Amino acid sequence: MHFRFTEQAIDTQSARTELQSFSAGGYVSFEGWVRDFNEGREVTRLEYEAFQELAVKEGHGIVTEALRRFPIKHALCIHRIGSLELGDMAVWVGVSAAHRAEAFDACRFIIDEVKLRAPIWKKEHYRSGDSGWVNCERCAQAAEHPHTQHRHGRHTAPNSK
Amino acid sequence: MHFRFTEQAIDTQSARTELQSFSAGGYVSFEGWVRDFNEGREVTRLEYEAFQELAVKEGHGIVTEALRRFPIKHALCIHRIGSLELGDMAVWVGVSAAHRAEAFDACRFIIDEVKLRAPIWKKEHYRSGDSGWVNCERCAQAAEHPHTQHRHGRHTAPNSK
Amino acid sequence: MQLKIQYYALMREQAGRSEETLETSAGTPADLYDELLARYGFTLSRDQLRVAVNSEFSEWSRKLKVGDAVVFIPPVAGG
Amino acid sequence: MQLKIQYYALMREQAGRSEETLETSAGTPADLYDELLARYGFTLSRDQLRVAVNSEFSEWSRKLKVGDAVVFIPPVAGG
Repeated sequence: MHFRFTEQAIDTQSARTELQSFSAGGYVSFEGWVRDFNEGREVTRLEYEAFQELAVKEGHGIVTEALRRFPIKHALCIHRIGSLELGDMAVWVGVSAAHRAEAFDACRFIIDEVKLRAPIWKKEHYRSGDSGWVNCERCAQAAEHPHTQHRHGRHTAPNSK
Repeated sequence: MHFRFTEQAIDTQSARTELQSFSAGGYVSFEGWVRDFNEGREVTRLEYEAFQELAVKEGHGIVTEALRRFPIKHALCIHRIGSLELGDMAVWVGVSAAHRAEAFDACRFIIDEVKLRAPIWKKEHYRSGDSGWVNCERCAQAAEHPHTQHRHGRHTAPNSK
Repeated sequence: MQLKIQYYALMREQAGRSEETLETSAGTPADLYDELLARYGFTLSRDQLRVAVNSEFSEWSRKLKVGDAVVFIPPVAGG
Repeated sequence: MQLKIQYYALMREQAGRSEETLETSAGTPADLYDELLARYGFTLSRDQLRVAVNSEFSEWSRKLKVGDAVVFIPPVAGG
């Protein structure tokens, strides 16, 4: 599978070796880090939870789609679940390709789609003592920018299998 | 300086720690790897050489420009020089930012500009036994695609200092 | 008809459980959500959710069968 | 006038040296390149190069001064 979960810190150096190829001239990776501030509130830690069976299927489908759409060599996404502290890595995406432009495009495509489509949730714990589930980036954007169309994922059954 | 050279393997894990920040939610890195094939020829190894004093100044200027143009937290570029084997990392760029879009954009900007502007050269050694200096990507593109405009760097003095 | 339901995130907390096996007369995921909404007081409306049946995304109008595993999917926030 | 010249990459190989201190009457980098082109048979024409004086990119028409360090910069290929 091109997508997996871990309950430990993501070992990016080991994951990177899965993407090596003598025909790859460029490698792009993305890491999502737990940030101390979100939507105007001070965050102290996060909890990630996933519907793992479907999320792995969906994540694998996203990376497979990237491998079909972009001329890249290898791609992989690893998502952490459980309790995370500030600065911890929540998600990692790595892509190798003959040329760098495609590696950038594919890496960005994968993280954008994973955030949009994979059934993963996070609960933010705030300095003020309360907590809340981050319902989705686009809902939040829509709330901040009422003229932006409100979308959070695809509400119809996808035709991927 | 936001740009440096090394004659050893680039230590990306150590470099990455220079970019950490609790206010950064996204981190994008690029690695350039020595590829076994370039412009139709089988490559066996590379030698990199730089006009270091000017390249560090130019590279630092590029990263500083990225820090000004994009809302990012930290950015750094490390280039290796000397003899490299297939699969070795020739260059690394890392960028941390509050949001991922800017990290991607800035990382791409930096590597594009470094390749275009920094006085660094590489000599390819081919399986056939001969070797050649890769004069510049855009010259090569222009030769392959004669209708593309031929540009290789800025021929006038830049107004940066 | 017996169905298996799993709850995640906000809905897990609101239902007070991760999963349950339920005897229901609901014929579709839409009917089932209406029934559970009344029971648990979920704060998310159906148009904010997606639904999966047997670990595949599904239409809300799909006809449920005995033993189906249903998961309601709140707006996601991975990464 | 004495100038210091450094050579890199292809030009280093063609000149057979990394640097030299030269007595020349060339008043600009352009004149200097013409002089060295004739001496070393460089294959790159001036319009394929940039020039740096004292580790700053320079115009080809800059007036050179005693002790200036000149570097001709072939098309780059970093990364």
